[in-house]
Amino acid sequence: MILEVKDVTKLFGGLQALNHVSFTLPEGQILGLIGPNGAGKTTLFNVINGVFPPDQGRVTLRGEDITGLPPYEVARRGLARTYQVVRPLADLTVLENVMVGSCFGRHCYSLHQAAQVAREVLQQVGLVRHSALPAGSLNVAEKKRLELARAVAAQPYLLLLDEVLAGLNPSEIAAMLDTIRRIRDTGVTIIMIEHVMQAVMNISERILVLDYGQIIADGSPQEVANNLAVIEAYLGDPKLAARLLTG
Amino acid sequence: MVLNQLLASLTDGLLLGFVYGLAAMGLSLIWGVMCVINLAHGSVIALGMFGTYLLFSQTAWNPYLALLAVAVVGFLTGTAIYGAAVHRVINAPHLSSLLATFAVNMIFIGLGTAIFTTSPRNLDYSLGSLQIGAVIFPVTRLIAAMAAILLTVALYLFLFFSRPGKAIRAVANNRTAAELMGIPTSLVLASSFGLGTMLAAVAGGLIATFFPFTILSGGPYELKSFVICVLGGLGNPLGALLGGLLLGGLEGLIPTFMPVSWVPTVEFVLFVLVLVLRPTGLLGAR
Amino acid sequence: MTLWRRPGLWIPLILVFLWGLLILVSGLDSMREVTFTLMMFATLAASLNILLGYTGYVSFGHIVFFGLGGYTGFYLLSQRGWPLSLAAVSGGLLSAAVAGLLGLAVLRLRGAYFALATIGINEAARAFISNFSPFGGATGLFVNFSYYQSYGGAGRALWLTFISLWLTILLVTVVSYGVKHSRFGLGLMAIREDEDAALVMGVKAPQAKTIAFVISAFFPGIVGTLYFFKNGNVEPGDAFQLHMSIETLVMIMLGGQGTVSGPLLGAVTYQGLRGYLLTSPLFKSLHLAIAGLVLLLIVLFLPAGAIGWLRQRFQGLRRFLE
Amino acid sequence: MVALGVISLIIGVDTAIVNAVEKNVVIGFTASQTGKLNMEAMRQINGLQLWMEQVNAAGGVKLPDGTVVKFTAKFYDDESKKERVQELYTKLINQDKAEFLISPYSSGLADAAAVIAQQYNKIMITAGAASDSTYKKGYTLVFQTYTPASRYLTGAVDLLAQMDPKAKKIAIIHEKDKFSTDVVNALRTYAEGKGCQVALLEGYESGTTDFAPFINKIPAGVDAILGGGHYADTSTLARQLHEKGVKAKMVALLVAPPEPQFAELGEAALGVIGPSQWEPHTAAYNPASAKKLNVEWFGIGVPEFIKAYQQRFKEDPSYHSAGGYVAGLLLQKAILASGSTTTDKVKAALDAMDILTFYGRIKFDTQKMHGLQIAHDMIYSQWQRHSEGKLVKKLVWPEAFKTAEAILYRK
Repeated sequence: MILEVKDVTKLFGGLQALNHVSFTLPEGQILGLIGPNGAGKTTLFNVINGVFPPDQGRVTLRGEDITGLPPYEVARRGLARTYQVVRPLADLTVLENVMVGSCFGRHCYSLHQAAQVAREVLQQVGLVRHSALPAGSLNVAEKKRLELARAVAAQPYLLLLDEVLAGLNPSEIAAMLDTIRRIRDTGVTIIMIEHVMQAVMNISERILVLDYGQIIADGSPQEVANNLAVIEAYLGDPKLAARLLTG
Repeated sequence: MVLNQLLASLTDGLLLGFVYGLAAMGLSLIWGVMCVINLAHGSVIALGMFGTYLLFSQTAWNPYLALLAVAVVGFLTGTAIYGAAVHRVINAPHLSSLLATFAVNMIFIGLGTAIFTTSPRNLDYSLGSLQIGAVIFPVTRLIAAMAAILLTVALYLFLFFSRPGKAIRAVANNRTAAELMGIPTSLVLASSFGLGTMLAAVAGGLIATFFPFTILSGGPYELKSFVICVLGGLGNPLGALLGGLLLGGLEGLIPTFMPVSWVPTVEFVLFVLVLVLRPTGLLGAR
Repeated sequence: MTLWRRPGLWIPLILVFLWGLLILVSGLDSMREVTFTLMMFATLAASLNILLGYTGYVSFGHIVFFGLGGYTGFYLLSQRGWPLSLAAVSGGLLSAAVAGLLGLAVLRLRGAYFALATIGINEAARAFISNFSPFGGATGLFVNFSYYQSYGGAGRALWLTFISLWLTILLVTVVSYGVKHSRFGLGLMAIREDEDAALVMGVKAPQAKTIAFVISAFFPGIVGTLYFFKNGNVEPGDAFQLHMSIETLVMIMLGGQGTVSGPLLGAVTYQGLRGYLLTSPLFKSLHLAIAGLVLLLIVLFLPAGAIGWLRQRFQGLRRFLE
Repeated sequence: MVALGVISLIIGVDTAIVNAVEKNVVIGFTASQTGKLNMEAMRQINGLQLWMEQVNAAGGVKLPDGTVVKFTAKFYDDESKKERVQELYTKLINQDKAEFLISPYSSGLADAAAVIAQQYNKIMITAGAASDSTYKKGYTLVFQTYTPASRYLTGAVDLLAQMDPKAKKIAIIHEKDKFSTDVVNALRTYAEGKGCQVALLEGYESGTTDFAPFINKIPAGVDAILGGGHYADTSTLARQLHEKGVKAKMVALLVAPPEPQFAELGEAALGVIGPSQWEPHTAAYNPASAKKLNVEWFGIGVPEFIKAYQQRFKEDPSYHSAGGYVAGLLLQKAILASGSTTTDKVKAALDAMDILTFYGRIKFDTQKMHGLQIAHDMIYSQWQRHSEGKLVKKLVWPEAFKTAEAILYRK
């Protein structure tokens, strides 16, 4: 198992953001994490990578307990993530952005090595001709790719992707999915939060559904799509529910 | 004996605390609305002092009447500062607005030095002293404290019960949302800056009725305002009055137990501790 | 990489070296004094830039390290008879140590809160030192004029302080460049751009920030010792002047924050301008207002500073102007 | 005109020499034109300015070799800050070719300047740098016009003893700067030596405006309140002592009370005593008393000085004005006596100097504390109410200068 989340609970004030969440993840999978808005998906990411310590429960990465470790320690143990809202280091160049990922990721590369890794990754995500531009000057799709490149450059065991498809047009989505698959093929395990249902159903080997901080379904895309509890959870959002059933 | 001293010290400290609080309120309001630390605060206080002084000595206005004029001019000056220096950098990193307001500070002090020199001035105005038991204090200080309370109440009523006041609070809460709801945010920001500046200028004018001053005098009050704002919660204008009282109280209390020269050490260590341990302020508002 | 392939380093280095050499060879005392003031502020600005420009933390209390380090160094040489070089380095080390301790606490604060805390620290230090009797309390410490005899007379001593400062500014330039072009520096710049994102990417931000703070505090300690040695005395009022801190910020803005040569250029321009305005009969009384106006225009219309602007405007210059 | 005539007589300018070589001597200094010490410094500049105008108008100083020395002043604003003092003095010496220097106003600034003066072998007259510590540092070219800080307030203790022999309890509130601390340290030792009890000793930061915490700490039954610092803070202290209704037999404060402007405090000035380097009413300084003391009389007379100063600056001179004037006068006398403008010869003349001027007697220590002023006396003045109700300054101590008996502050 690359990741074990056991009985994780997180409270914000009185609000139960995560309620006894437990699941395990074997190596090499793409796991889709879905659920209505406010279900606690991003909070789960934040707990896993150490932004917030959980109030209760444990997180284990490759057999090592990482509960409560600060995010930079978690990153060094081989976990990288992207943000839902892109956060490029605007005044640094695209190359430097990616170098930050590789320098401080799993391998602690020197600047020289990091630059090499960064160039390879930029090649992979198709940003190499923008290397010398300030990251702030990219468009949204490019920023999304940059975000992904930074995470990949850390050469993580486990990659958390938070809505990397949001805001992209269909052809951009196709290209991005292709990139994600290629990353998976290099042996990286991936958890992705996604609202573009068709895409997530398509790419994931397994889907986890979160509602009100609880896991309400866990299984293959088909199983989840036909799960009554899931449909109920999305009933407040009938369009989504419909899409889910046809997906 | 010690009790008398304590009583006298506390009275002095608290009376002064109201005025310090008023000055800090201006700083806190501006921070609360637009997250800008106004480094021209001190020079505005000094200009308030000079405004009152000039009206009093040149036109023989009663200083308290002069304060009204100072308030109006202070408000206009504030909106002008906002328009000239702050508006362009309101969304830039903190350093930009800090330096922009500091530049305004330099301009004010530079011009003030050229015009008024740095000789100390005295507002030669006295209403005598009041004695209650063993405690003696000048009446001007009492009036200043009352004026500070009055202004705080007025500010509270304005912010919570008037339309423009509500607009200010809306902008403070969420500028983008307020803009979308049709509130003219730039106007609101400018007038908040004006209001903050006005409070500082009036506080300066009040201080001038009992302390001598030079064009450089604003600096120490600005530092005190920082301490007060942090004690009362930065961005919480009404907390500033309580912060002022707290500071005034400390300034009255500490000298009873140790040499007065240790007061600033205690004050600033407390300031840093509160910032680090409780950045929302001792009074925990917000 | 060999030195000549790094023009961003050797251009400022050679310029500063030649500048000092020129003064040294000319032997002109008044030039030396003017240059001392310029180099002093340039060193302060370059050291603050490591925290401000690379890490993005705005410190208004940088001068506290000038004061504390200077006091310590001056104490060691005047009361304990240490030689200047040792005392100066010790002053720098003390400042660095203090920064290390303070950093752990105050670097948790961000943005304006950090800026305010640094003001508080400076004022607290000043108030404390003026009550601290081993450092002479409010009246400070002094050396006898005959003390300079051991350096071959006051004239030689002043040249010695100048040369020491010259070496210090060369060192700070190298360190500033070294930090910027290191893995550590990349981490700092990531913190500057987005601290939370940097943390998640694996940058040990609390540690990195503290180290940056420590490095930036080391140099003012040295400069402080040299300055007070040259003055022959130190008083709390001279050691912790908030306005010097803020002027240093202004210099960095002027030249360009986050660049190697920007703070140097900014300091020389600002202090040069001020020195001129101060002694010119025409602007004497208006120098502060004019300096303020210049600063305002820069903040509003040229926020990247001179070097930053050149780098943005002429991409080809990037390699040469760091 | 009268004044000019007097001067030319005294200096002995021979207007018959027309073909004399004229030499222009630059006197350089920095002054706190802006900043916290600006009030005191401006008066001092005025005084020096007046001396220079008079000496030049009278045809300068004539040397034995026929050279006529005239003076110009070159000065910069030091903003009351130490940052640039050394740079500016080096500039004065090297670029402006200043041959003689006058110190910046306060002791801290003067110390920084002294390093430069001594290094370049230039004589520096200190006016306003009263702190004793400057003269413990082994300078050989720094000469003090003022009575040193250690003797500023000791006379007040003697006066107190004379006013009421039983008054022994004193409170000291002083500015925490070099000068005031030097004053107070000497005062404390002296007072305790005379059997006084120092019931309160508190220092305040420069620039303090709120003295309530200090005043509240004054114990009941104190006989005298002594201390202060520089003009701005001391006048405030006096004002707040009055507002707070503090009772004491004597209030003696530094620097501010002798300034004419102090009268603006009105009631609060009444009864406040101030040690002064010089007072306009010091009739004791005249050629006759010089003869009695068996020293040489030099320069302008007291009434002439006052008149000339009033005409030129439209204000009354204070001791800072006199200090500025006498700084120039000393140089003039030393140049005249040595017949030269070279540092070594003028220094020798200053070392040997023992004269009486309108400002008082001048003689310098030539031993351990070289340059320290040892002959000049402090005068204590007090603000009293004139018969017409106006506030006037009366000299109350020492005996020889008395124009009135000291009154009690408030009991």
